[in-house]
Amino acid sequence: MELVVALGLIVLKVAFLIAILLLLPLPLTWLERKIAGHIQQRMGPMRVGWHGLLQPVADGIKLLTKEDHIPAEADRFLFKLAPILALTPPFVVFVAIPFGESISVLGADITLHVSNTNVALLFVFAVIGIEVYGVIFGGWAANSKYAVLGSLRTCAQMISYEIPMGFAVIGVVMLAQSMSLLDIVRAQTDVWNIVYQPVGFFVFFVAGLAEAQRIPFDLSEAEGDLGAGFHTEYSGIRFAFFMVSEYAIVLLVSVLVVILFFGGWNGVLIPLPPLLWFVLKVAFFVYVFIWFRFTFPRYRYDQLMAIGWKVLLPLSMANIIITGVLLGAVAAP
Amino acid sequence: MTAATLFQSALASLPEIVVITGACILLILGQFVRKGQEHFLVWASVAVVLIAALATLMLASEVRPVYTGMFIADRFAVFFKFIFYLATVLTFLLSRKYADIEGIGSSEYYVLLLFALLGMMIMASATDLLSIYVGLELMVICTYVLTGFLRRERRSNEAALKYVILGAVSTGIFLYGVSLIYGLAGTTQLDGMAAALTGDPLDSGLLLAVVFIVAGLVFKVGAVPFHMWLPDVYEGAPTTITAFMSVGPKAAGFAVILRVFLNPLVAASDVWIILAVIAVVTMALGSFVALVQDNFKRLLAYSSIAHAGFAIFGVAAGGADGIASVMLYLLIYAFTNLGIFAAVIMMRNGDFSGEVIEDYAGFAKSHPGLALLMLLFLFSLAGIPPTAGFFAKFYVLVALVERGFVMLAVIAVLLSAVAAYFYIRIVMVMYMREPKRAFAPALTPLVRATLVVTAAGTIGIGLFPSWFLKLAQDSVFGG
Amino acid sequence: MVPLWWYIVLGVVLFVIGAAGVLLRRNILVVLMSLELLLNSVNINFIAFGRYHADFRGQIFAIFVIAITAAEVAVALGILVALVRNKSTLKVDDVTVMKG
Amino acid sequence: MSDWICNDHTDGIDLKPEKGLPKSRRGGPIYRFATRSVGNRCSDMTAMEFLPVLFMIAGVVLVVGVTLFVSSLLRPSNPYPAKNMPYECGMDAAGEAAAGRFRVPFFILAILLVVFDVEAMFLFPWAVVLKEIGLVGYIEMFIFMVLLLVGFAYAWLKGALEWET
Amino acid sequence: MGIPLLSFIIFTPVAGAAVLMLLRGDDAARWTALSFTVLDLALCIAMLVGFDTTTHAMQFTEMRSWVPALGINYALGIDGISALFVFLTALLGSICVLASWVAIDRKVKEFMICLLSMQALMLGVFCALDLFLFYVFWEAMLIPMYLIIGVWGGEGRVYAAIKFFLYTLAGSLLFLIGVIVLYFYGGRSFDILALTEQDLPFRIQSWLFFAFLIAFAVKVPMVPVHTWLPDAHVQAPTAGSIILAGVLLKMGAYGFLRFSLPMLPEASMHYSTLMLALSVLAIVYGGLLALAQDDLKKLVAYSSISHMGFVTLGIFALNLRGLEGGILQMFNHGVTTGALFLFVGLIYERTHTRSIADYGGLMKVAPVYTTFLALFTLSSMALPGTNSFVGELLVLSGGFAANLVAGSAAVLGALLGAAYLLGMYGKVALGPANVGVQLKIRDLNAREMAAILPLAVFVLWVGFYPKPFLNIIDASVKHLLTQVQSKESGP
Repeated sequence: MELVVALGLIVLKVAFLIAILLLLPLPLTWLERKIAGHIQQRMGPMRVGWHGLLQPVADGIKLLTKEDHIPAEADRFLFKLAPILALTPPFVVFVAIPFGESISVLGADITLHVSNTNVALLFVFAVIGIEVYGVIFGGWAANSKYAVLGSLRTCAQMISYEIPMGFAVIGVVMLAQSMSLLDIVRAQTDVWNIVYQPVGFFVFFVAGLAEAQRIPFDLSEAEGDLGAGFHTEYSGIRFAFFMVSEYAIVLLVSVLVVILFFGGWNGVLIPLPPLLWFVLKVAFFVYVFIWFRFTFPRYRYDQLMAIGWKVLLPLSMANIIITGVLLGAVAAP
Repeated sequence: MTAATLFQSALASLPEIVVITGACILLILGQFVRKGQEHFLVWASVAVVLIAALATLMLASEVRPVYTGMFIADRFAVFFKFIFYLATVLTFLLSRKYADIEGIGSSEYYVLLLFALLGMMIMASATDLLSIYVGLELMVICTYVLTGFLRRERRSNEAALKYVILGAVSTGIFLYGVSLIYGLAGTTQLDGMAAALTGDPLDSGLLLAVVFIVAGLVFKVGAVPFHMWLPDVYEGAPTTITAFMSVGPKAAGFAVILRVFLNPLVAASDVWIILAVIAVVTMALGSFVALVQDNFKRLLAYSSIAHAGFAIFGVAAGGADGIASVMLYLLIYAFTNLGIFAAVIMMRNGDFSGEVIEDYAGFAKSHPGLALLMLLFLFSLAGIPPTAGFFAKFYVLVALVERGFVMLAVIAVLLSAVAAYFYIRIVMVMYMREPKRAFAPALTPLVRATLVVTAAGTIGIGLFPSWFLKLAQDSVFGG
Repeated sequence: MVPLWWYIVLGVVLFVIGAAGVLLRRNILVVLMSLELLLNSVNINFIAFGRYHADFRGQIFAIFVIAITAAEVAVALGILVALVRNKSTLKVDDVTVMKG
Repeated sequence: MSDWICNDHTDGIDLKPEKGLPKSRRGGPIYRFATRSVGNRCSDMTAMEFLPVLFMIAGVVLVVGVTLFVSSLLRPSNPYPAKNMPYECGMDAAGEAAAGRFRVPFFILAILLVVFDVEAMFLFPWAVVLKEIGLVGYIEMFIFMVLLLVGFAYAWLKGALEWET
Repeated sequence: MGIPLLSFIIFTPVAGAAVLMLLRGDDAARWTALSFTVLDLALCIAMLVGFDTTTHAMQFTEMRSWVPALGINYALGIDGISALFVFLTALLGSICVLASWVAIDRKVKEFMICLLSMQALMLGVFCALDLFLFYVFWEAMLIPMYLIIGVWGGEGRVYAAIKFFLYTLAGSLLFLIGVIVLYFYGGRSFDILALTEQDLPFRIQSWLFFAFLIAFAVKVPMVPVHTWLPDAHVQAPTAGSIILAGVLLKMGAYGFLRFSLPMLPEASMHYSTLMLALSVLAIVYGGLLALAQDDLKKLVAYSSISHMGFVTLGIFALNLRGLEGGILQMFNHGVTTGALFLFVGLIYERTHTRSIADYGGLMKVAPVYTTFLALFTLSSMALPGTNSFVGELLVLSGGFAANLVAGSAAVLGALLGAAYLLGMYGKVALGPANVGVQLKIRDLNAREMAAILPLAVFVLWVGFYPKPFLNIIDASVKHLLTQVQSKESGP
């Protein structure tokens, strides 16, 4: 009986997560366009619904009903597989992410995380790594020169920034002495990691931008010179999957930044409910993502690679060494 | 592990530290070396090895098990390390001119050799399957790259790819055996294994594990049934690397085989039967197939298979004399084989490859001195006194007969008589044919020095084997 | 809980598949993938045995195997690239140096 | 300390055999393993932790399937050769898209990734237990990082990180 | 221990070879080689003068530790048997240099180096008192001999050289195993004298006997394993043939004397009948083959097989007369057959043909040559008054004593010998002259005479007054015989 309840709870949580992640792009696209509009001194979408509020819904319907076009020379199986492969990892990652300790619903304590493994951080990186396959298959299968080039570049970019990203969190692990995200947040009850790990945060955030292929690192889909990168040939609902996946990654990076460096659901000064703190912080970073998009120019590709390898990587390694020294200094009597 | 033990460990592995530091420094410095200054790299590499040798000598006096039982600095390791130093230094000396001729301008060549040396040193000192594995891989990965170093040559690429794939398979097989041993014994330390595996010798799981480990290790020394890579790789690789591989990595493989099998496992299983069978088949195959080779490098490849077979006879014999015989065999083989390869390398000049045996027709007429040296090396390989090769074989036979394996000894000598044929065939070509064309061997002072050293070793150990024998006997582990 | 026996069988199956792939496939990339399978079967063994013995050596060994295999495969790919460039084609199937 | 290793080995760093080794518990032939199950003394990774992953994958696939199905009911399907050509600014596509598109820098990048990612793998467990292993552990990893940096510097000097466009 | 005379004897040729390496010019090489071989011969004569014929003990012994870990010593010493062969080797060494004076016209220096090192190694074999040392000398001989046949030989030289090498190597490697087994049974010692004192179980003795037999039989050569010899002899240059016939073949027989008999007495006794049978087979078979030859050198080569059959027959008769006859016959064969090869070589230098049919009536153009040829042919036939008569007589009487059938068969062999030798001589020296060949023929010159005369002297000396030679070996042979027979009443 207990088992059935536990399983049911898991199913519920998973369903809830899927729902959120699928629906979140709707407000996010609207927000993005609105914010873009206001930053650029215009109104953004205004036609569909009040202040264009229904614009994302209209977009969704359009994508749903658009012709599903597959190029003649394409590898049809991989072409169809790629969007699913791109969509799944960001969703799966959320299984391991805690949103808070627990809340009380109808008298029962329900933990705000689906699964708390002690290797959550490794899990996150492992699953996010699979994202590359969606990209590379998508570009390759279309058999279009722009798509291939775009996918190669995207792939190169993603794996390049994965390394500094991974190195950047090691400082956090050293502080928390755990790879469990829950433990990491708990370790920040008093002082947020950002205090000890500013460099780590910087590296992680920049790498996160690149991982999500957001401006200033959105070379892969640089409309100007590559069509639209690896998903040039996609249309309709399959294209939508890629878009959803991108937003999920934006969200994921924001969540990770909050958990790893900004104390998760630990609040300061204002005693808000932990979950709210968490949502607010995440919202802030999502906003930063959007804000950056319309503020920074795009980097050149060689600059992009140079930043990843020649700046972020050495920085993150130095960060590890320095953190070690600091830890030793603190631990020493 | 405390700071004190860490310091002890660092001290015991001083030679390794020297080599790795030197290699790293050269790796970076190499990027700043201008064209035409490569001789700096040669001398720097040689200096690194010499310093390491000095450090090794300093440590030779006592046995130090360090790194929580994964590493040991004992005389056995020292002996093998000196074989490796010898092979590496001579390879450096041979490489200078050869690299120019083949257009190998990069410093990585020397650095990779140093790293391969490091891998071999770790293998010689390793007392845990993990450290053995790490050393082994460090060595083979470097040799993979070195094999394919002639990037523009199809043959070199193919050889390297073949080597990599087969090598990785053999590593997999080895590791599978290791994992089974780990499952059975609960440890990967050789001593711990010996303690844990004192049960019945016919445990099917243990036997399986041993078979797998044997298979993996046997690959590295190029014995049947895992010899297929060897001729192609020897032929395709740059000749200097072939020379290096035929001596260094092979000796390192034997160091591991001796450590693994003569320490814990021989007591626990009838592994010598497997080894004896391998030895016989290996030697037979090497000897017979070499008979029909026309390419000198391929012939030497099969010859090295045959020699590996002979050395495995020594392993099969076991016991202190068996171990010492294998060690001495490898030392002598190092001198002789490097000598003959020096001759082959020297022949590579201009458009002349010197790889076909017929290329040597009438060599004795135009270069009697060099031909005499080659004659010396070839007869040493064939095991004819008074060269060192004879004493090497003799001592292995003594070890075999001592353990009562007279039949194996008879097989060994009969097969080595077969093997003698293809060595004297080369002598025949050199001495009894008319020259077809003029020779212009690339006889630089460095190559000369190599020839002198190897010839001195070949004839010196042959005439006065006593000191070296004593050295080998004293270096048997524990000693 | 999963019995150890299952892990061993899984390891054996992976090992056999890997070995078969190496020996039978002609495409070198597939061969390299089979190699990975082969080595991963070893990892499974190590970790399972480590669990069984309540000893972390198995995990350590597995990490080393992963790391070193990565280097090995990197080298293999590098050599493959050199070979492909000499042939100036990407069709790896043409590069049949392996006889099987 | 986190139990990424085993719970009953909190002194997980010490490699000395007398601590790490199970005493006198010889394994015996493999078939005897069958009677024992893995993880009976280590209680961390349970099915409950990874089951959700399966559920999540199933959920995503389900949603995708449903969406595709719905979409297929709604969308038109009107392909013709010109439409099915790859997008190429109006030019006719010639040959395999992948042909000749392979450049060595991508490959070098892949190798670098493999190397560094794998090194990160060593860093994670080390970071977890750093406080316990103290200075010696730190020094050891420092040496490891220095070696890594040498490799990195080499790659840099060699120009592997230069991306000419 | 005084002057290490034996070391001097062994290393004089080595020194000569070393000097040669530094020299340039063919004539210089010839003279240097000659002077060193003559010096060596002088040393050997000095050794014989100082030799004590009354004792069987080893004389002029030297002993240095070489590889102490394995009990290997550099031990030299000679008894009567080896003294005779040391002298024979040194004698033939000088003659070889003379014989190759003009016959070798290319790479003279190298040839002389090979010749000198060959001589040193052969001397070493006869002097060694340590099994390991013996083996080193024994096996190392392959290298210079291989080169001598292979580089300076006739058209089929390569094949002949390789065949020679492999036969000998295969045989001697089994011998090596035997040596190692003996080492362990003899309490980890390679000391030949100590090993002769060992009492080995019969089973081991038999195994070792056959291991040794293969090695020695190849060298002798005995019949089933003789096939390398005609090729090697025919293809080798004259000096090579002389060395092969004069010394190398003796080593097999010397091995029987030095190892098989004293160390494995029971096995030797037990298998003596087999050995006698093999010997007789060699005598008859070799004779028959010689009869069928039309090539001069081949004829002499097959006659060698036949003659060496007499030697082994004498040895395995295992009685005093047989042994002494066998040993004397070894010496005789060295002198006579060496001389015959020299004669073939001399005529070949002039005419470049060896076919018997090409010659005829040489008596008229080269009287001195034919006269000496007659002497050596008669010696080879064992006519009374020549050296072989004494030896063969002793062997036959020993053979009859040991085994009647073997003795009778050996007589038949001797008759065969008369047949082919006389036939050969008749065709070459007498009869109608062959004009084409005759034009090229000169008679012997002074150098050639210098090479032949010493041999002729020994033919007659032993033939008429064999006592000094028998004296030298007497004590040693008797001792050997006691060693063998002491075991007779054993198990």
